[in-house]
This record gives sequence, C-alpha cells and structure tokens, in this order.
Amino acid sequence: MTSAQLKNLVEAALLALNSPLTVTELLAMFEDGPDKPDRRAVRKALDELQRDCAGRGVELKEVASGFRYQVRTELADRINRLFQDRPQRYSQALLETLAIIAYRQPVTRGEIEDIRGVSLSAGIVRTLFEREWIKVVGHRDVPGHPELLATTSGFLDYFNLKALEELPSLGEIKDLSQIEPDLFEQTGPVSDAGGAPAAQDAEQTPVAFEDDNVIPLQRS
Amino acid sequence: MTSAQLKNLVEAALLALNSPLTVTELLAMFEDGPDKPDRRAVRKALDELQRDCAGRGVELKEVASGFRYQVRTELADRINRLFQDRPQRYSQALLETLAIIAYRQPVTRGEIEDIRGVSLSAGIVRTLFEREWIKVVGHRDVPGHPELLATTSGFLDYFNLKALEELPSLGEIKDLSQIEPDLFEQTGPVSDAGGAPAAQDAEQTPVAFEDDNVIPLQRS
Amino acid sequence: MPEQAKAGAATQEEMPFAIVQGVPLSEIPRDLYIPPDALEVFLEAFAGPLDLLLYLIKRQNLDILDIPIARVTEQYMSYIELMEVLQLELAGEYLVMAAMLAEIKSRMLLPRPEPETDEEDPRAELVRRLQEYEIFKQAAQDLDDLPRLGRDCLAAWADFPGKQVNASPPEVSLETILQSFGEVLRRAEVFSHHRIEREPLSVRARMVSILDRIKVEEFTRFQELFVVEEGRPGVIVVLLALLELAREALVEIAQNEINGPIYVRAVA
Repeated sequence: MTSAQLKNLVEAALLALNSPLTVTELLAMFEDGPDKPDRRAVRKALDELQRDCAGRGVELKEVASGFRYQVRTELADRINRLFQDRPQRYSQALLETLAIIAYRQPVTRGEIEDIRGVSLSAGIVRTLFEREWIKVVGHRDVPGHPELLATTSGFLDYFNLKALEELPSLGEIKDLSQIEPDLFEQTGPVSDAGGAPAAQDAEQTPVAFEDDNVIPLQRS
Repeated sequence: MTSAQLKNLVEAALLALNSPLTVTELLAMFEDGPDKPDRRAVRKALDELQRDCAGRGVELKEVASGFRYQVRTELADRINRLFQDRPQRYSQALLETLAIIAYRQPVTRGEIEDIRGVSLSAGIVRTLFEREWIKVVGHRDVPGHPELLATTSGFLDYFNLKALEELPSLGEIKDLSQIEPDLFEQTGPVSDAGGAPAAQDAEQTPVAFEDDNVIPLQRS
Repeated sequence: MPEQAKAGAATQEEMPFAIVQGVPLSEIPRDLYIPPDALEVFLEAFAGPLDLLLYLIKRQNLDILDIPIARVTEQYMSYIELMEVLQLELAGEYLVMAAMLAEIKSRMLLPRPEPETDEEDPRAELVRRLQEYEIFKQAAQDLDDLPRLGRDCLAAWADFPGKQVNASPPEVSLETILQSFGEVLRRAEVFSHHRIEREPLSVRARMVSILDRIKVEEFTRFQELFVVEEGRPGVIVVLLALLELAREALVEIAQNEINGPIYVRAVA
C-alpha cells in the first residue's frame, strides 16, 4: 500500500465513522502481515491530512479519544441556518421502541425486534441514549450477552411521572385504542397482513426516516 | 464572499449535515441581499469540490435528494471492519417486493402478490415503510380502493441513484407465440398418452429428479 | 431459441445451466444435495411456489417456454408430498399452484385439435407468470448488487462542534407514547407468538432498580434490597422482582451456610 493510498483510507475512515479514532483503531482496518502499515506511517498520513485542511472549512483535530474531522466553528452561524428550518419530530419506530422499553424493561434489542417484527436501527437506540431516556442495566446471560435496556429517571421526569407504576396499565391502553380508533390510525404507517387500514396511514403521515430517528418535517 | 469562501462553506455544510443537500437548500445559508450567491456560484463550488475529490478516498456524489460526500465504494470493505455491526442483509422476499414496486410503480399489494405468487407479509411492507423506501401515492379506482405504492427519493439515495432511470434495466417477457409444444411430444417416440410420460422423461434426462432434486422419502 | 427447444435431452448437458459472472456453468453443482433435516430451511429459501417451480425448471436446464409439464408437475408434487409427510406448514399458495399444474397437465393430455386452431396452449398463463416472476427475481438480485448506503458507500460526515440550533430535541407527549404502544399491542396480537401478557409493572420497575443497585464484582446483602418502610406489599414486590431476576438469570443469589446471610450479585 502506497502512502497515498493509506492517506486516502485514513481520511475515508475518519469521515465514515464520525467518532474519534486512534491510530490503533485505524490499524484495525488491516490484517496482520507484511502489508500492514506501521504506526508511524499512519501518524504521517494524519499529519498530511491535517495540513491538507489548511484554508478549508473542515479541520482534522486530535481530541482525547483520537482524531476526528470537524467543521470549523467560524462557519457555525451560517451552517446552523441549515438546521434551523427543520422542525423535527420522532419517528413512529422510535416511539414504539421507547414504549416497549418502558413497559417491558429490562429488555434486550432482540426482544424489541421480536415484538415490533422489524430490526432495530442503531440510530434509534443512540437517540434514546442521547436524550438520556434509556440506560443499560445489565446483560442477559445468553450467547452474546445482549444489553438489557431500561428507562431512566430522566424519562420519568420528562413525562412528569413519579414512578413507572404511574404509566397506564396495558389494559387501559387497549381500552384507549378502542375508544379512539382514529387517533391510532394517525400514529404511523402500520400495516398488517390482511388489513387495509394501516396502509392508509402511511399516506396521511409524512413519516420520514431520516437518520432513522428524527424526522425533518418539511421533507416528505 | 469569495468563491473560495463559498466553496469552504459548501464543503463544511455537506459534511455537517450528513444528509444530501440540494443547491436550493445550500442557499438557505445566506440571507437575501446583494451578497447572496446565485445558484450558478453554488453549482460551480460543487463542481470544484467534486474535482478536488479526484484521487481521494471520498467523493462528492449527486443522489436523488441532493449532494452528499461518501466514501468510495472500493474502500468500503476495509472501513466496514471498523464498524461493530455488520451491514444488514435483506431477504429475497423483501428485495423482490421492492423491485416490483420500483419497476412497476405505482402498484398495489395485490399486484405484487400476483407477480410473486405469494401473499405479501406485513413485516416486509412495514420494513419498507420504515426504511422510508416506499410511500403511498394514491388509490386504484377498483373495489376496495387499494393503495398504490411507489418508491421514494430515500430509496434512490440509499441505492446511490439519482433517478429511477438509473436502475438496471428489466428483462423482457418473451412473446408467448414462441411457446414450444410440450417436450414429451418432441422427444423420442410418441408414447402412449396415458401414464408413461413421466417415467420416460426420467430415463432420458441425465438429471433424474431422484438423485439430486428431491429427497427421496425413504432416505429420511 | 429454436435449437434449444428441439434439442431435448440429447444435448442438454452442453447447454449452460446458468451464467455466473459471465462464466457459463453447464453442470449443476453437486453440493445441491439437501440433507433431510435441512429441508425446512431449504423450503424457506424459496420465495413461493413460482420460485420453487422456476428452480425445478432451471435445474434441468430447460427454457421456460418449453416446460415438460408432466415431469415438472410430478417433481413439484413430490415436494408438496414431502412437506406434508414432514408436517411442515405449507403456505396455501403452494397447493393452489399444485392444483393449477394438475389442471394444465390434464388439459395437455387430452387429445388436442389440429395446431392451426388458435386455442391457447394450456401452459400459456403459467409461462407468462413464470417469466414475469423470473424477471423480477433477477431485478431483485440486481437491486441487491447495487452499491448500498452503509454497505458499499458510507456517508462521510464531520463533527460539528458549533451546532446550536435545534438544541431542544423534538417534543413528545406521554399520550403519543401510549398510542404507539397501543399500536404495538394491536399488531402484536396478530402474531400470537408475540403475545405481550399483562404483567405487574411494579415488579418490572423494581427489577431495574435492583439491577441498578447491585454490582458484578461484589455481593450485596439480600436484606439491603428491601425497604421496610414500604410495608408488606413493597417487600413482596422486591421479592418477586428478585425471583424474576433469578429466573431470567440476571442475578445470582448465594448463601454460604445454612441460616447464613443471603447475598445477591449481578451476573456478568
């Protein structure tokens, strides 16, 4: 591998992962062997990439947990305007996931997938963690030791609850759905095998799935 | 604003947002006024940024909903090693359903079922909606008013396409007039119409089904 | 392709069985033999009766336009019978196809009028469907081969430390969450194996709070987990939570000697 190829790969890796990477982590891209670059070569690639950023809108910065590309803060004002006109809301998938965690805790990702019948996107879980609504409380003792997810006190605070016991019981929820069927049909694109009703919803709600978790409203 | 500044800003914006941006969207960074660059200037900045990617590990690509930076596909394998979760695989049933929607859109569930010869599972449709790959675009004016499904720009973005026309071309149905007479009438001496033909075939063809086609019952 | 049609069995072996990445394969891979216990998996590999039928036709190197209906029907029926013998749950569509094949076969066996009459070949509809299905099966494969975001092309992004707007994330009401869960429940009822039974929430909540308190490295005294002030119901809930945690193998409960103190710790 030439040093130019190595540099390309390092740049691409840092931009693809969007989390700081150390030299050691970057080296995980290569199998052990004579072709594996050494730390010095990676370091050199990083130096060059850093220099390449001179005069650009992004810079390669070394932070505590490694290197990452970041947008220069001088440009923040203008770029922030791009976020501005994007009011957001949570996707149906995220809300359902949160509800399952609330009622079935502690619960693993796999169990959530079983209940929803759809695989769980990493973005949803990340968003829930970022909002500090969920936490890991342990690991299930099965192969893979999946994490057990539960809601936090922050979740209770946000929803103005003193304790989980204050959440309505499942029976009450079912009643609710019988009383106000219209409300439920508007909550998302739910389709089921025989049923036509669900499909209709999809049209009504611009349920976007950008970033898996948060939806910019105006783009449908 | 100099063209170099504009270029920096466009690059930074595309990297900061992590969703494709159109020229119009990029222009939202500027207030209306004499200093606001015109579309041509933004377009030029994009062109230059695209050229700057030559020989690098990332490229600036235009997909259905705008421009995005992405890692060159040649490097994806190595970089994927840095990710914990493997990219998802989709079932044949899901891909077939998606292909029918993509090529036959707008299309109803019933039409998809007719083509595939099996009923459409709720999970597949839900997954496609959740991924934001399909949407409802109307209803067919037949009894039951079934929904018409079509693909979204998110679908094109995901498959790295700018427009539906870029999809691989579809095979063609051969003219039914080309249908050949049944094989047993052609091969070998005409046997007595009754029960024999199957046995006769088995004898003639090297691929006897017992050997490698169907598991004979007595073996199980 | 007239030659192919006339060729029949004699030249069958020379014709490519399939084109894989430009290389014609004229032999069926030997590893296609399916051990009986893998049958279920094997059948699941078929996306439906058309897929199975297409497989039977393709593996004999036949063109869809000249299906030897009797042979294919027989083979198809063998699969169906096998599935029934093994008591595999058979989608209704497979039986519908079996009936269709049987009907075509019987019509083919009837003495037919002279070819100049424009009566349609009994196989015509089946051939049309098979062709159409095959086209989309291929299209699905092509789609799968396209570069895909997150697999072949990775979106490039940079951190944005200056990001300020939308610091307040989307608002959600509890009602919305409840509606979402009602939706999950409604859907879950469709699938009986996804049954969500009613369970006293307080036990679940207590399970989490216990997990929060105990550690993997050291044992926590059993008694410490109970809050006497909560009275009898509170104590019972804690006990139930502990038992449930033990049942789910999330905690380990230990007692070194008879009547000695009981300890609890998290399972690593």
